[in-house]
Parts: sequence; structure tokens; C-alpha cells
Amino acid sequence: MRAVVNKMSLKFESRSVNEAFARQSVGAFVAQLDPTMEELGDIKTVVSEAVTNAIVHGYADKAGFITVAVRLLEGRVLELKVKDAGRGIENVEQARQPMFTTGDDTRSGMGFTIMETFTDKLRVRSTPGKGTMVTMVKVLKERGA
Amino acid sequence: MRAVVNKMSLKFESRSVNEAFARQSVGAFVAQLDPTMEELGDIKTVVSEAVTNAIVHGYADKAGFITVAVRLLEGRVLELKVKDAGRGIENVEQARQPMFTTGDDTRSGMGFTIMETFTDKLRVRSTPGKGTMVTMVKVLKERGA
Amino acid sequence: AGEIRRFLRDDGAVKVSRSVKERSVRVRRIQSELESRTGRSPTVSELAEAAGLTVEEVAACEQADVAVDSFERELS
Ligand SMILES: Nc1ncnc2c1ncn2[C@@H]1O[C@H](COP(=O)(O)OP(=O)(O)O)[C@@H](O)[C@H]1O
Ligand SMILES: Nc1ncnc2c1ncn2[C@@H]1O[C@H](COP(=O)(O)OP(=O)(O)O)[C@@H](O)[C@H]1O
Ligand SMILES: [Mg+2]
Ligand SMILES: [Mg+2]
Repeated sequence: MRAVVNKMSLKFESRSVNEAFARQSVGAFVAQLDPTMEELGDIKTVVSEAVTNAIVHGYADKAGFITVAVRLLEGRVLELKVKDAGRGIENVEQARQPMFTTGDDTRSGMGFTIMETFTDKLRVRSTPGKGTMVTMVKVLKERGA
Repeated sequence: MRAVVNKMSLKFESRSVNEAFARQSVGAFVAQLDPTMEELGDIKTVVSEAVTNAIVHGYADKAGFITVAVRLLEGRVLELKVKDAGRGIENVEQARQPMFTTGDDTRSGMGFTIMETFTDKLRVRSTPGKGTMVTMVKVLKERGA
Repeated sequence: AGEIRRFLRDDGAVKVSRSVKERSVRVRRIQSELESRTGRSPTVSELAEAAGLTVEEVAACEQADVAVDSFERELS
């Protein structure tokens, strides 16, 4: 296990305006690792995707809370967890396929593919009727490398 | 009671690097009200003062968690709560006096005065040995006003 | 220096939405300048220093096009 250097968590309501808040807030926390703008852009993007999923799919029928927990681990390893207590996913493997969506035609079905591409590890745990937890791990480049 | 329009909370460790994170994160949340730069500056400043107090005074002897809870109420009313479970304040009235400090000579003793000046209401609840909760209320100007 | 510049610009009454947009444009310009000079992506602290901002303020700048670009690059 890697030692935890710093950590924080955010909790907020499932309102679409909070997607921008979550991505900015995670960006401000990650700034202490002095990432490049590209790394930071990737991180903000995956937070947006996961939080948007919680709002749009998880809490499609009812409002609720979303938690984003961020840990900085030794060796510039960033761990992001986005959790909702919404309706959950029946078939996670299928949901993770590129272009699979249960949403309307404004959805691309590319959210999980983006999360997978922009991070080093993506894990999705979900229980129908109980909620979903998405965990992402991203290793930032060494400074001066 | 005013209706709650939106709310969020942050929880983080008492590390000085997290002061900048907290002020930026609250700023990102408040951005949905599209405040002026001056209002935003005031809000970030009071968050900094309260969070710095929690880190420097509250958790002077031991590390711990700080919670910042923000609610947007109807009528552009912002409520900020900064809470620690640190050593608490013996005499709150005295602590709130301008220039009173128990810190070293790098401290100005002006933190509570700044919080009072830049907000519309400041309440401090503290129990020695248990912790401190600072509540601030700020009413933002109407848009276009 | 950042404090003084902010004071001189006297932008207190300016809405945050406008100011953040302007700042993002400025940071992006500085980013491409640094990139062409050094041949690598600048870090947020390098940008913060060049722009007279805090690292958190730089981190708040949106780089929407950057994320999309890198996604397309990685997929192709
Ligand atoms: N937090 C969530 N709660 C419930 N269902 C989800 C959640 N996240 C994703 N899903 C399901 O996984 C599908 C694929 O997600 P994604 O790849 O982001 O594509 P899109 O959001 O465009 O549909 C969604 O259509 C939805 O059915
Ligand atoms: N969260 C806190 N926990 C314990 N003591 C506190 C806390 N906040 C403020 N204090 C006490 O109140 C005093 C005055 O605070 P402040 O006006 O911010 O001035 P300064 O931080 O410069 O000392 C501090 O010196 C400290 O004794
Ligand atoms: Mg999606
Ligand atoms: Mg103080």
C-alpha cells in the first residue's frame, strides 16, 4: 500500500451546475502536484464524466448526494472515487462498452471509454437500486521528466 | 427560513496546502451566482482566514479534519460554515477582538475582524477541547445591480 | 506582483464569469509561448509564475480544446 500524502472529499447535490464545481474543485486540489495543463485537463474531464453520469443516470428519477473523494498517494499517484446512491447499473460490463448508452440521443455512450483512456485504472462497482462507485487511478509524470 | 437553492461540503486534512484548495473550491461553488470579482475576493478571503485558524490554532498540537459547508439560500444569501474538532477557544469574545492573538508575532490577530468586515454576519461557537464552528452569512448583490 | 496588478486593474466590479474567461485566454496564450520556447508542456506552477496567478487560479482555467485534442490523439 502506498502512503497517503493528502486527501479530501466533496459532497454535493445532484444538480447539473455542480458538475463544474466538482471538476474545478478537484483541479484546485490536484494543483499541489504541479501537473501540466494536459494532465490537469484529463483529470477534470474524467471527473466531469463520472459526476455527469451520477447526475444524469444515477439520479435520473430522484435527487440525491454525490461524493467525490480524492487521495494523493506517494509517487504522484492520484486516486479518484465518485459515488452516488442512485439507481445503479444492471450490467457493468455492457455499460463500459464504447457507445453503449441507456440515455437519449444527446448521450454518446463514451463516458466510461473516456475515463478509461485518460486514467491508468478504472473500476466500477454498482448495485442496482443501491448506487454506483467509480474508482480511477492516475499516475502523474515525474516533474522534470 | 430561506429555501436552500444548492449546497455542498468539503472535508480535508489540516495541512496548510489545503487552505488554497478550500478557498478556490468555495470560489468555484459560488461562481454559479456570478458574483463580482470583489464579492468573490471577499468570500475567498474569509474562507482563508477561517480555514487558516482551524489549521494553525485549532490543530496546533494534533492533525485532524476540517469541514467547510456552503449553502446557497434564496435571495443570493450565502452561508459558510468552517468546522474543526481541534482545541477550541476559551474566551470567544476576547478572541474576536481586533489584534487579539494567542499566536506568535507572525499573527496579526485580525482574522475574526476581517471575517466580520467582509460578511454580513459572523457567529463563533467553540468548546474548549472539542472544537470550533465559525458560521458566516453574506448577501450578494442582485445581478445587474 | 499579482496583487498589485489586480489592484491597478481595479476590476472589483467586473463579473467573475467575464474575468475567468479573459484569464483563461491569457493563460492559454502564455502556455503556447512557453511550449514553443521550451519544447514541452509547462506545469501549472510555471504558468502561475509567468501569469502572476496562484497555481489554483491557473488550475481553474478551462482548456476544453486540450482535453478533446488529447482524446482524439490517443484514440487514433
Ligand atoms: N452513476 C451511474 N448510475 C447509473 N447508471 C450509470 C451510471 N454511470 C453510467 N451508467 C450507465 O452506463 C451507461 C454508459 O455510460 P457512459 O459510458 O458514460 O455513456 P453515456 O453517459 O453517454 O450514456 C449509461 O448510459 C448508463 O446506463
Ligand atoms: N479554529 C480555532 N481554534 C482554536 N482557536 C482559535 C480558532 N480560531 C481562532 N482562534 C483563537 O482566536 C484568536 C484570534 O484569531 P484571529 O482573529 O484569526 O487572529 P490570529 O489568527 O492572527 O491569531 C487566535 O489567536 C486563537 O487564539
Ligand atoms: Mg456518461
Ligand atoms: Mg487568524
